[in-house]
Amino acid sequence: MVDIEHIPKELKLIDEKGVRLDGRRHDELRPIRIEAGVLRRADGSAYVEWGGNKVLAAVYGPREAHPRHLQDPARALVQCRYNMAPFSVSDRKRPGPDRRSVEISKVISEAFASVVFAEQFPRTSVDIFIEVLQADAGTRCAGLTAASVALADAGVPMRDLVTSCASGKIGGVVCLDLNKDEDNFGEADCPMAIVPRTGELVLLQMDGHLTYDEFQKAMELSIAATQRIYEMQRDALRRRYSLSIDEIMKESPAAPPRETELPEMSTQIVGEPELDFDALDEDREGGA
Amino acid sequence: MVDIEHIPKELKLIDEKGVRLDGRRHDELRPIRIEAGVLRRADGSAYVEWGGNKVLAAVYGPREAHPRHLQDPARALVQCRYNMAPFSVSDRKRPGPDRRSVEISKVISEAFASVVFAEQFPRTSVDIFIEVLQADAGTRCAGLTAASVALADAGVPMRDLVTSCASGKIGGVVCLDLNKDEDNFGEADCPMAIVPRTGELVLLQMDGHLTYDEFQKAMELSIAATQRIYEMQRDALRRRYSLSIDEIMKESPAAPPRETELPEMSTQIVGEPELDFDALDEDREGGA
Amino acid sequence: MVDIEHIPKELKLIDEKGVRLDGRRHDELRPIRIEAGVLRRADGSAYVEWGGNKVLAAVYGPREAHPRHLQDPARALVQCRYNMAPFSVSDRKRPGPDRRSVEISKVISEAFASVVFAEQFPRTSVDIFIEVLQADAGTRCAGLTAASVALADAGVPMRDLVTSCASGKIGGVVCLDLNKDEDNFGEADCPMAIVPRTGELVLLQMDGHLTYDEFQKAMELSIAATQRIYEMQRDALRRRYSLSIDEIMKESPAAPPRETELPEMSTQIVGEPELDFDALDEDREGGA
Amino acid sequence: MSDDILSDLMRDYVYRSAKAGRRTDGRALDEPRKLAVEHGVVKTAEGSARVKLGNTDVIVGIKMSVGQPYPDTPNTGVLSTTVELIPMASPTFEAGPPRPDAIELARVVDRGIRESKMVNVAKLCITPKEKVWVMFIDIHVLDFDGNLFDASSYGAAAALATTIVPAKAQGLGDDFPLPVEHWPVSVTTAKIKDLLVVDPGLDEERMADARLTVTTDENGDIRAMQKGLKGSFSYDEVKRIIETSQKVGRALRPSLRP
Amino acid sequence: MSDDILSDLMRDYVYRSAKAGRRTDGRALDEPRKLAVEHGVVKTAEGSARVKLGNTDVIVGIKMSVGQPYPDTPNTGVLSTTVELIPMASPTFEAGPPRPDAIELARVVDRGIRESKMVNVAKLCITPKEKVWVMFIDIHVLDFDGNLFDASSYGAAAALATTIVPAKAQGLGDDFPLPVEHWPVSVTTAKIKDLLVVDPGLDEERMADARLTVTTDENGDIRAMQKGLKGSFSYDEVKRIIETSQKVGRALRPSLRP
Amino acid sequence: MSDDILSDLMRDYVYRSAKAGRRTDGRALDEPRKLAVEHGVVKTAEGSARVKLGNTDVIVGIKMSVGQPYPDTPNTGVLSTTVELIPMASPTFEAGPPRPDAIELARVVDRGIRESKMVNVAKLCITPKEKVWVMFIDIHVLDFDGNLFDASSYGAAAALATTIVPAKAQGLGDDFPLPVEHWPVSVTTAKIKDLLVVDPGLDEERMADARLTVTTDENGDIRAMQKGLKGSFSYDEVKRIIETSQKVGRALRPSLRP
Repeated sequence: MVDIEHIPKELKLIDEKGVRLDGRRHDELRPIRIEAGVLRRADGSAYVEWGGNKVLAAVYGPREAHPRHLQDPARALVQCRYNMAPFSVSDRKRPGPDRRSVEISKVISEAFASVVFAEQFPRTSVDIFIEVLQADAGTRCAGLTAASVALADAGVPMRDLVTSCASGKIGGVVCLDLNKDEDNFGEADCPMAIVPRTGELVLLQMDGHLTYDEFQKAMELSIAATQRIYEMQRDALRRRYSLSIDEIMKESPAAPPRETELPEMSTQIVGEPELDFDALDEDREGGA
Repeated sequence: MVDIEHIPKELKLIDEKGVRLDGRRHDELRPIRIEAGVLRRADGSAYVEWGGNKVLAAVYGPREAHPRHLQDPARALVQCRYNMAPFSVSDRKRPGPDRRSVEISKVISEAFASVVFAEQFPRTSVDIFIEVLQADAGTRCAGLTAASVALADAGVPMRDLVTSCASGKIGGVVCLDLNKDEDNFGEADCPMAIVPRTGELVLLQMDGHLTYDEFQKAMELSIAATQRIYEMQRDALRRRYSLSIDEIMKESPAAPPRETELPEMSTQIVGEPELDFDALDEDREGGA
Repeated sequence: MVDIEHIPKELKLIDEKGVRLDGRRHDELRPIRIEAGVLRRADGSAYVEWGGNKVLAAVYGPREAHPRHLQDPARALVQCRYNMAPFSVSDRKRPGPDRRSVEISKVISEAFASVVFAEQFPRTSVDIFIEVLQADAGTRCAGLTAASVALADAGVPMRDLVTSCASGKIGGVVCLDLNKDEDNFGEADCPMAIVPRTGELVLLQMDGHLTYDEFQKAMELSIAATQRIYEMQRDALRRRYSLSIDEIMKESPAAPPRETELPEMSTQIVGEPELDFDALDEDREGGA
Repeated sequence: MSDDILSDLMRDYVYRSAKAGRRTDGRALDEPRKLAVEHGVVKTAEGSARVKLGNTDVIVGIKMSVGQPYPDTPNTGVLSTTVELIPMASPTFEAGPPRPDAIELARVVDRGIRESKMVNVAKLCITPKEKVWVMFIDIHVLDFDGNLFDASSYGAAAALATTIVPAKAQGLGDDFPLPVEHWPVSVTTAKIKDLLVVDPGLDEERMADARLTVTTDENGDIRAMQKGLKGSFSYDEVKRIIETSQKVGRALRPSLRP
Repeated sequence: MSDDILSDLMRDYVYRSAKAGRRTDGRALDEPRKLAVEHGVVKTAEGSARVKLGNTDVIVGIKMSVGQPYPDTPNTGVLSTTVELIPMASPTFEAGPPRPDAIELARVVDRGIRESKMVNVAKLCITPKEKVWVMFIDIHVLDFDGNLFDASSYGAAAALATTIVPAKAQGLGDDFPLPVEHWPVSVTTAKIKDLLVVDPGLDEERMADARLTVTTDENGDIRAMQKGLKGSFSYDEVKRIIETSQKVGRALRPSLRP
Repeated sequence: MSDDILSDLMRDYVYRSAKAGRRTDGRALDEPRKLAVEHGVVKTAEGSARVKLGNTDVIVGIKMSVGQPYPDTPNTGVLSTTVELIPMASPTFEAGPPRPDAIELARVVDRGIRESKMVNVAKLCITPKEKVWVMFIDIHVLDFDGNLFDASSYGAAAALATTIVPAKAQGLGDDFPLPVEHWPVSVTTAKIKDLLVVDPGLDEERMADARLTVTTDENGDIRAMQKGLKGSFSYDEVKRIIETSQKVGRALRPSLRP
């Protein structure tokens, strides 16, 4: 077990030249890869690698909501279940929801509620499932970003994609997209999610210590980054679309009607965590 | 952690003059204070301080019982939930029902079942919530006494109030209304609840060791005491009624239609426990 | 706590003459006793002693299945609940289902599904309850054998009884009907259940190490034994039937209409376990 | 325990029989059903008994293990009582976590044993503050025909009386019998309108207005009481019930010993 | 928390009042309700407070016990926050395990205390890696009239500020006050259509589109934020809310100290 | 796992294809689907693998931690297998505690590994009676297209084969690979009326009468068997299934090694 209390004193998260431990500058994202349509049974799906995070999202619906007493006669329910695989963190996480994942599921559900045209599908539910397979700080942003693509892949009508990113503070410097070391030893983390076309903030959380000025710097870094991520989301959907056409042409009629290969997972990870801590201690950190 | 096995030898719960550790005589009640109508959202409510006990009761209903399959087509359900706040006992109690509180909820529900005119409200439930905020032995009696006033405050039709008190045996002497030390180190405790106008016993429990004669002495002490407590219950309801009139006269029409001040809790407690034990060890003691 | 890792070296489960620790030969069953109709409230019941196992089975139904959403409009549900009493094993078992008993309940339910004429009773359930009062390896076989008699006692229409037995391997020899020591220190166990008239296998499990030839020997031992057990099941039902006639003649009209004596439990047990292990460690052994 | 409905005809029959002084099964009002106790029926338990009170059939097993004492009683053994109302025993019992009925039952049986000081728990201390014997009383109801309070109490008492503490297997000296020092007997009376009937059968229990369980010891002293159900008792009725409980308790006590 | 329905008439009334600059209870848009804090109300707790924010009534108790530190923070005390939305407080609260609403609330309160470093947890270490003080913050909502985020935070802060660590009873030296070093104040703003209202009452909360809780410290720095509900905020709105939160926080801070 | 309904038309098509010797996806009756194994896909796990058996997609992670041995096996490591049928993988899977389907699956996979002595658990003892290595096998089903028994077993075996025991971080010497000594392979056959089909796809599985999983080792010996579903097998069918399982197992075994 690593003793985090004694590490920060030695550890310099960002040097005098503004270079972070994984080589990034303060306004640099970790490598991000997005694939749409990676699962067969789900109505829509997406896979995101984001630094050391590996996250899958699947969407079912709109489908009849049950139990029935939960149905809303005026609109679809948008329900997200965020879940971490037991092996996705350094110390095995017990299966099943903990308090942290219940909260994250709630804020992600709320982030999508105003974007999906829920009125078109009364009494139904749109069910979003996010599975974190490997965690490296920022899993809620990666999960939201993946879920957004999965919703589009499922053909769920939306006003726009939702795009998510975090910024924080390390070594006194406001930086974009903290990795796990930075989140553990840094001074603040502030994840947000935005509707890129309108600039509406649909998710916003912060913990740590930021002056009002620092907060504004963090937000500006995040807003700028979401524009880039938004482009990657749309790319993934474009690739998926054209790929499907190709596939349909190549294959025999009996074949499955959609591309189902889970992309090879990269095994080279930029900024991979050397240090990793208990995600079970759920109320202590929101950074995974 | 105090070792109760070694204390009783030193501790004399009642002296040769018949004076108890907190200065009471054998037939003396602890100080009791009752207030009606202390909460805003509930249909009826009451607050009771009884020695070191601080107990709130709230009543909702008659209201539609649900889940529906529990509805009784012939009568209202009378359902009590007795709950101890985690901080109400010396060693923190885990939130949620334990076996002790399930049993107490059941016997209190049964105590009110024959008093409420349940036939007038088929398919409904009358829900009684008792919250113990600070415990000092006798919480079920205090809770019952409070719940009775809350039912009246809610306007639930009843044959009479229910009034509750306990007697027990300490140092070989039958005494009224044991406090926590007396309950822990005494020889018997016998809580009861009565319909004062008819003398019907609607709750009766005993544990410890009483001869038949001692039991009869204990019952006679309790029965006499319930007459005094009954008067305090009615006083509280009378005060509440007149107070409301005053309030209504004073206030602007936009104001909330009922008195909602939770009375200041007294911080001076007669007979406050010096020693306090695990309420979690639920089957060992019924005295809280 | 006995250390099983060090025992097998000393322990010879079967000697050169082919005699097992409890005196049995390789193809010998433990003593089995079966009684039908031993409980009053259940629609059908049976009691089985099998070596050191004492098992009760009761059947209710066909009766309305609930909750309703589980009803099958085309057939009866056949549902078994296998349960071990906390005191039935050496180290107390916590009450309630564990993973092992959930699995056994499932495979026993499936074993009866094709034998009961379920189509005759749509929307109902046939509920089988198996209680292990004392365990000595082979409880699922004993339970199945008892449940089969209880179903017949309840008058549930079936194609045939189901009969169950296990074989295994100890000291390199394929043997019938392992007891607890043999199961713990042996090399394999293979329980099965059969429809005797047709030879259909409705339950089959194996763990350990058997060559294909050994497996065939084990199956042949089990199949032969089930013929004998089938006869005992039918005997029990015949006794129950004639007994009831006798009883009805003897008794006054006000008396209970069925024989309800739980047979005296034998206290002499052949092959009683000297060594006994944790049944809570549920995934390690399926032998109880 | 009372989900099923009794027909009005049956209720009337039960009441009128009792009113005439002879209950439907022929008993007098203050007469318990036949009690049959079989000791030592389960070899895997350190103590056990099967009790039939009329057709109510209960099996009780005692398991002893070594555990920690409670911090406030560092020198005494620990008692834990569980009742399982398994669905085998009645169509009204359901699988799942114990309902309030079963919890009340377990707690009343537990208090009857604990408060009567039946077992001398001071003799179950191994190392003060560290290790004591823990007694698990598991009550398994097999067939339900009314009055589980008494049947369970009798089963628990009879099982405790046969219990051998397995000290040797723990390297703690010789095995020894559990130090049973008192013989509490619980007697339950049901009130049906104006009548008081001892040891109610299932039909009587289902139509009873109130129930009072009184546990008395070999001196006739009261060790535990529990009133149940939605009706009430007058103080006079309570006194009559106690007197009957003392008398019936005296009669039944010898059956519980092995 | 939002199961009950608000009539269209009421929604209209609430909105038009706020639009006119004077809410239904007479407050300005950036004006919190009257805050009444009573410290030390529960003797069985090591610290306690009762807070009334308007008619929302919350009681908070602090229990201190000795436990193990987390392996990665071997020198610091442990904090555990629980909210019980007991059915006494509202017809929309149900008994049972905490629902997502209560979990979010507990975690936001917890983060507000934890991330602001309100309590100096380094001073709660007894033996590194082995024993530290554990603070249990139990928030008991008695009467629900909206904005539990702030009422609960205020209650927790006020209760912590009265807490005496019971070292003596554990043989760990003299009792001492919990080392409270910062005074975070959370301020919640609700968005109703185009309006931002501070400290929403129940009706306002039930019709709000979005909610933002901002916790600031005595320097006006931000220590925690949480956006909730299904609507959204513009970045400009967020900035305005932070500025208001700083101002309101400054005004309320003195009330929390004992 | 079988909540959704297959149309009669589809059932007929599936059966007639198989009867004609060529299943709907073109396979022969005794031919498993394409097996793709990717080792070491999760960096946070001590071992991991992703397995696709046709379109059934499973990811398995192994976590190693230090814990206590069972009292009766003081010198051997501990194995714990969990399956999560997460609702991502199929519209018929629901969140919540594992249902009997998932429990049976986990126990069958567990027995296949345990009883085959695949991992030499004697080499996972650290201090007899006190400390041993605990292996957690977590099986996460991502996409469900039938035959989870085999896909999960293959995933578990492949993940175990890549596992490095993190001894160094615990101060217990150098890291070392998990001592994998045997290569059990489970092969599941479904019975559809009179036909036996190996490695049933989803549609086949949904209409199967019975299922038999046979785990064989590198010598063709039987290490575990599990019959499932409501139908039955003749003894002859069982023998044919074992023979096929030996043959298919031999063919698939090399794919599982890293």
